[in-house]
Amino acid sequence: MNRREFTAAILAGSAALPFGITRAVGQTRGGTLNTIIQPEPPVLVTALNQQQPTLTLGGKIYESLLKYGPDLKPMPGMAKSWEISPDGLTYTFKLFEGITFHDGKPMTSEDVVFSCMQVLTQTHPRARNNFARVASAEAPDPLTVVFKLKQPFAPFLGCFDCTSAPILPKHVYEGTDFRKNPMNDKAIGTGPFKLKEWVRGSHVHLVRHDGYYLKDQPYLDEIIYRVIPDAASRALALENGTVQLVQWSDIEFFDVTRFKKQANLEYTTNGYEYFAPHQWLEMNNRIAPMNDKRFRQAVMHLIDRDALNKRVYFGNAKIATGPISSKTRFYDGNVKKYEYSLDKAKALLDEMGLKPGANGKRAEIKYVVPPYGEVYQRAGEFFRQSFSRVGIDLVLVGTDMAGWAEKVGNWDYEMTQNLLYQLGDPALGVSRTYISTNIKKGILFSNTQGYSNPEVDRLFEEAAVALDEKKRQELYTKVQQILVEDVPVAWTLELEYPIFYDKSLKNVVTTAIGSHETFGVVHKS
Amino acid sequence: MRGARSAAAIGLAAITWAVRLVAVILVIATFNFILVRAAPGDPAQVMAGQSGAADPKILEDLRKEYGLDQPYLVQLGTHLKRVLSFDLGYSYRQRRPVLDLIMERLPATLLLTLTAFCLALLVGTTLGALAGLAAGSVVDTLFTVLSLLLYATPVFWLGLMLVLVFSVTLGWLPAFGYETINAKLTPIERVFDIGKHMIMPVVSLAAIYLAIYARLMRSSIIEVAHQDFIKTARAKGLAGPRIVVGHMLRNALVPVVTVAGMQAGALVGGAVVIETVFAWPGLGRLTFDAVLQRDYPVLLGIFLILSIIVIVLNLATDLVYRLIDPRMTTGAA
Amino acid sequence: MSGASDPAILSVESLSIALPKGGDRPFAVEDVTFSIGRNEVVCLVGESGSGKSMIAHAILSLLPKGVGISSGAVKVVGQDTARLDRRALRRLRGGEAAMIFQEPLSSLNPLKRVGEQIAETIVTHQRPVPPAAEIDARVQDLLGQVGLPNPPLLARSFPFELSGGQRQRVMIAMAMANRPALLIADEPTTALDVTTQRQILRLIDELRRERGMGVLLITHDFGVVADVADRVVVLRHGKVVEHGTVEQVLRHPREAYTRELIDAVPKAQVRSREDKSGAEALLRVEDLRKTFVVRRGWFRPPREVVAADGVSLTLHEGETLAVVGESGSGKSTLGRMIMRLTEPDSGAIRLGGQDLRQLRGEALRQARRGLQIVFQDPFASLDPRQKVGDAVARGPMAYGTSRAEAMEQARALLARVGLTPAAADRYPHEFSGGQRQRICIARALALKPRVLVADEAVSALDVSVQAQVLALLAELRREMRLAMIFITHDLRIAAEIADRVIVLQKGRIVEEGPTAEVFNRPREAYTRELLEAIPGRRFFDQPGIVEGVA
Amino acid sequence: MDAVRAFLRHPSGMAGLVLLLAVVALALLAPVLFPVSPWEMVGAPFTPPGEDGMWLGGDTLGRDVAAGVAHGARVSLVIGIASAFAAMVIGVVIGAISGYFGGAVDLVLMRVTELFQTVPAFILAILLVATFSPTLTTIILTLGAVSWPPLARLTRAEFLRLRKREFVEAALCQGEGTARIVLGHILPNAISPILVVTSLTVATAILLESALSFMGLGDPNQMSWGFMIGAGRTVIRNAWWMSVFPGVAILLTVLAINLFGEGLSDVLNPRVSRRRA
Repeated sequence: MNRREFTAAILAGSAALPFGITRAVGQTRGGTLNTIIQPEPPVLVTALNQQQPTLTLGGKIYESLLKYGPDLKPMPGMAKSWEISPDGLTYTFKLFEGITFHDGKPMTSEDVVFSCMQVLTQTHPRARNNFARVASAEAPDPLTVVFKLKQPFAPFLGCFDCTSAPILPKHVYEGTDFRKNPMNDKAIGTGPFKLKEWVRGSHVHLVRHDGYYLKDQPYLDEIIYRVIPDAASRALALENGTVQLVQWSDIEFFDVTRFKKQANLEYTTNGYEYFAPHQWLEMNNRIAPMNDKRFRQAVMHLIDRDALNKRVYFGNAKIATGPISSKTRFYDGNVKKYEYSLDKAKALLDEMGLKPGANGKRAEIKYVVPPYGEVYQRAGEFFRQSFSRVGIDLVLVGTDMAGWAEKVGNWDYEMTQNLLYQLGDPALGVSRTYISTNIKKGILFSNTQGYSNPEVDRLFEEAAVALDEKKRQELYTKVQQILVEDVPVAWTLELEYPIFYDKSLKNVVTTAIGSHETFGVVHKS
Repeated sequence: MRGARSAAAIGLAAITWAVRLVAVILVIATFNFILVRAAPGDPAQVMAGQSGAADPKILEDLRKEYGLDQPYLVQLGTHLKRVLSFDLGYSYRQRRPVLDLIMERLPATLLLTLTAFCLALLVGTTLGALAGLAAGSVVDTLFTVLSLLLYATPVFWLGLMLVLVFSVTLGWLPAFGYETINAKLTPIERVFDIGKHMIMPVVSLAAIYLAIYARLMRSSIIEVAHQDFIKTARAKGLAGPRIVVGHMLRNALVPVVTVAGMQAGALVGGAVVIETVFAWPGLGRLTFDAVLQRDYPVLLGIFLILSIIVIVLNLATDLVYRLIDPRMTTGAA
Repeated sequence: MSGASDPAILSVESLSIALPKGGDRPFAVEDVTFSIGRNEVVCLVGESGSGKSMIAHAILSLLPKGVGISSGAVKVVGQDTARLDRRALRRLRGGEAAMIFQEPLSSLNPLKRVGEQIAETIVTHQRPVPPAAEIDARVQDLLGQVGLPNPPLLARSFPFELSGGQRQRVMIAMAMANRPALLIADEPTTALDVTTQRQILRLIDELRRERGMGVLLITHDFGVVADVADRVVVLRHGKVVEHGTVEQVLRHPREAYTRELIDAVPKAQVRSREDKSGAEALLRVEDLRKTFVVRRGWFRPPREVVAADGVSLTLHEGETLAVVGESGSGKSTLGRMIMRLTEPDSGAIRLGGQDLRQLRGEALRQARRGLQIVFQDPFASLDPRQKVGDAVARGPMAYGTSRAEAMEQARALLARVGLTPAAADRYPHEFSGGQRQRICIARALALKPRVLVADEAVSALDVSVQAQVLALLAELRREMRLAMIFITHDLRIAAEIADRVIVLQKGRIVEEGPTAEVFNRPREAYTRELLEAIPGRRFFDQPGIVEGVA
Repeated sequence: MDAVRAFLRHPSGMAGLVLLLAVVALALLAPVLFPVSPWEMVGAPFTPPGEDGMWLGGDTLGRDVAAGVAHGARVSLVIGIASAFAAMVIGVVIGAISGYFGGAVDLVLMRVTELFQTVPAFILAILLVATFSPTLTTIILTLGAVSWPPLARLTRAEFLRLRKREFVEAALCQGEGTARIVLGHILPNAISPILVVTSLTVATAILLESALSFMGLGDPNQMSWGFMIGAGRTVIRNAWWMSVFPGVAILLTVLAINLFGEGLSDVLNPRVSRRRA
């Protein structure tokens, strides 16, 4: 999982809204949308940085070939149609006509090939893995892109949302140092909105891209993203209408209940299906006692995940049953259950010989608190209390992002909290945490806890290349059962972030990536 | 002719300071560099972290790109060379030259700190003087208690309390930010708008220094009141007010000015907290983020700039000091 | 010139000033009566704590908080200052009655040009306020009258840019600004060198003559009294001991106390001394040089002060050598260099064959035994946190004497210098200045030194005490065959005690010789000047005085 | 002894002392008054003051604010005193060396001191703590490291002043060694202003610590006042009590120490008490 997911990882709540874009009558053009960006992103070029805020903003500026519905099925993006060869090796995309970059130059299949095969493979770790599977990419004509894969890769069609495969202008980046290209400040994409000004520490001002290829879109004239580092201030801003839209962790979860009651606000937890944030207590499997399966199972028993959800996440989450989120595909809830039971936990600990010492303590374990805000701090405090009930001392270690990254990346930790996005397909978002081929020292968000099981490796690999959905489901069910038995990490919750927006706004959440979407269709009634 | 002499003296002092400045800059640059590099945490790691699951290739590229693979001495050398040419390096996290980053934040911080500084100095000394003159009176005790309280109040907490009262409860003042964004105001309106946003941050930042200066001025006034030349003035038949204005104030200000100069650094430090509380788009906030992000170039840059600001403020107070006290300019005493 | 007939300019009528509760005594001043007529100089004499300053301050009702006139009255040109309202009082202050103080530096506002400070006085009192030009003229005129060079420049200077004497002149100019009828001078010359003192006293006297002012001069120095006063009021513990003309009081004192005081005044009369220059040389100082360099900022040329410019001297067995000179003459530096407290730039200090200047560390420590010093300020020279006994015993102990033994000696010594042995267990703050100086002497002698350096050792003491300490030193010196270097600004004391005298000026020896010669047949003009300046010399030189008190 | 008596007669000083003793008592009795760990989630989150047995209310996790304030007193005092002590040790050593030997040593040491004074203390503290990960020890050392310069300067000044005093020179002439002179004569006479400033450093240290933990740079295992305010800050609109009470606690403690320190300084040495700030 990665930084953007992490900073994002906070709250949610659930309620199903009808999807699909309202072709509302009397649809009005124009208007300003005030919203929040938090924390302030380092850049707006989504190809270079994939933190949540970067994506929220960049999503308006950079588009990709496809979009994904709430059911995670592909929908037209800049590609109006696509087809896959029966052998699952050739993908052909047809682009819309008249797509232009913000600098007025036309966007062609050349730009797509350049972006995917040259830029992203260097700057975008996730895309890097995806396009590594591509044998060749061609642009036979300006409106056609053809990808040929080395071997079948089931979720390939799931790699073209604007966060995974943003398209950049070839004429700007070709032959330059992508990371240092001065044009990064200009952030030139093809999205419905373009950058007008960015006052660091204050706000980012986007205005409509008049040359946008879809008729009438975007409906809004401008979007203003305010930087408000202080949560209380953010809440205030939403309350008094200074902003009309908040997403991800903008609003602390304990405020959610309060805002649900606010009459002028619409509330939803949809629009996160693609990410399906999945959280767990990570245990370094290399070190005793965490190297003992029974200990890890005991951990599953001793954490009152329901209380965790209520106290720390104020009910804005769902209890996770295993590695795959119930909000995404191939989930199977029919796995071993670990209910909250201190006795069972103690029993397991005793059984493995981790008996209470003279002072009644069984062990002392260092817990690195992820430096991503108070919720992580409180969660840590919650875990510490939970462990203390069975005589295990959890010592919280505070650190900054750098420290955390290094400790976890280099396996130099005992326990920490971690959170992953599922990215619409286990092959993209789940397997990376468990397959032994992804145990890579110094690299975050890989199989850092060091779990290794050949059977699991095999099942994940087969499932990735298998084309038949039913076949994949079987394989994934199997994997889930094995993992839940082994407990490589102690899964805690599936977070459900809220989106609050003013009732006057329409079509805010229309796809599986919610507030990261282009907002071309968003309008005021 | 004394005028000329003191002018020359001040000129010399200025040169002295210029030389100092450069020296200090170099030392501080080195000092900061060592300090920051002592930190655990590989910047490449973090950056990689930023851009999703890092892999060895990207890490390597980054290390090369930012010379992190060079030996420290080489890095230090390049750092110092850059500093002198006022190139503060390039922030890989923000992907922009550090100088730009700092410069766009600097005005906000300067506005905040300088306003707070002046406010504290003016109000502080005035209150202090009044209290000192009325030493022992009710007014005096009142001021003393007030300043004691302010002196003991955590800056950030004061800020929060102000927000609680004036934004949350009364809704009079904006709780955060620097100005109303995109409000399309006339220049004058804008000034007032910013002013409105400034009130709480400035007050909470100024409070503690106000207290310090008030207490200092008070004791200083009392001290001066006991000096012989005040007795002379009375023996001359001067009236009370004349004595205060003509003989006491200037003499009493000397120690206050000195301390004020020394406080400059602390003031800038306080800004970090305040800017966090009030989402003030200044250096303070940038500093904090930079520390959490281990954004070495930015950190080094900020430290340097802040130190320079402090030195300059010291210089300023030193000059003021010279203006107040002729003994300084002629190097006597 | 006695102005008894004309109406008194100042009349103090059975004045009592009450001290705040809990003081060492209920009254600072008790039932004091005297008056000053036109063109008359009255001196208030008394030792510290006699309440003389209190009276001066009472006159302009400048008494400190909590201290007030409890009975009696002070009348200036007929008006009772205690009864005056604020405005009238202000008109009086600096108007009819002006005052100058002991420390001219601290008495002037350091941040204001002296011209402004004088002008201020004029502006406050002259109605209608004269035009600026006229004021400037007056100011410069005044500066001229008090004998300051280049008035225009001076008016623009700041106090710190002037010398002590000049500052006092400025104070006087300020006081004269509104042609006062009464001038109150509170120890106006105590902080100044003899020569300057002389000039200032002259100036005051001249001004008095010109303007027929009444002058109240407060002093502790009978010499000064003898020189300038018409009448004297002798105070003790706030009470008038004796009151009369200079003739009466100084020549034929009625009261024992007065007599003691007058007695105690060193008379600058050289009694015949045996010449010890035959004795073997004990300490040899050869061509000592020292220049103090004051760095002023990075670019300003450093200021250089020459403290010793090739000073050579020899001290013989049992001899007392007086080093006299005015402030800044480098006499103290000389003493400190001999003690190795200040590093000379060049030269040699030979004690018993070895050159102290070459010694370092332990060797130096050992050498120090033979050389001890007594400082000027008895309050600063004892560690407030160290018992007197320890202070004395430390020395011997540092050189290996057992504590018991050292304390034994300490007690004996304390007794010898005139303190009770019990003093050993008390702390310095429990002793008076005189006693402390005795302790310091005991401490110095504890190591049985061969040379004792006395740096202004009695200058800080009242005359009576001064005399006693001097006597003590004289005795000890004979007893212990001490050779002594006696550093002092007061030639009278030198005359009293020294066998030989060295006169220093700006780090140079201007004259050297047996005391008698130097005093009776001075070769150098400067020496003559100094001798001239000795207050009351002429008066006391007249024969008969000694019998007078005997 | 007279000093003690004088202090007893010093009203504000006594007020400070009493208040301070109260805080100390609270710190000592914390485990008795609130046996349950202040981290234990004893009630419902956001419990307002007075409800279900928490008279200062509960925090975001339903922990007793009162317990937090009580236990926080320990942390604040420990950190304050320990770091002030550290600062004193560093400051006195550097100041003493600088002041007694003077010359080049003095020059170098004072430049270093100036350097430390030029870099804003709080930002330096943030950097140090963030660098060496916040634990009780690192925080104490850090605060010590940023608070020593004033003490060094003061000590230096005192040493310069006393070194030239006649009684010290007399001791020298009496053949006493450097060590004896420094420890036996100079230090004892310099100590009282140093103690005064140290006592005031305790106050500043407490403020600095609270600011650090407020910004999330405190020791996560210590329930400290700054941490509580920081945690309560975001919810200040819904739950004022979480940030108000700890804040008051800091205010009172710092106030107490300042009053005490100033009383001390008035009694021990008016000279310094006038210069301080």
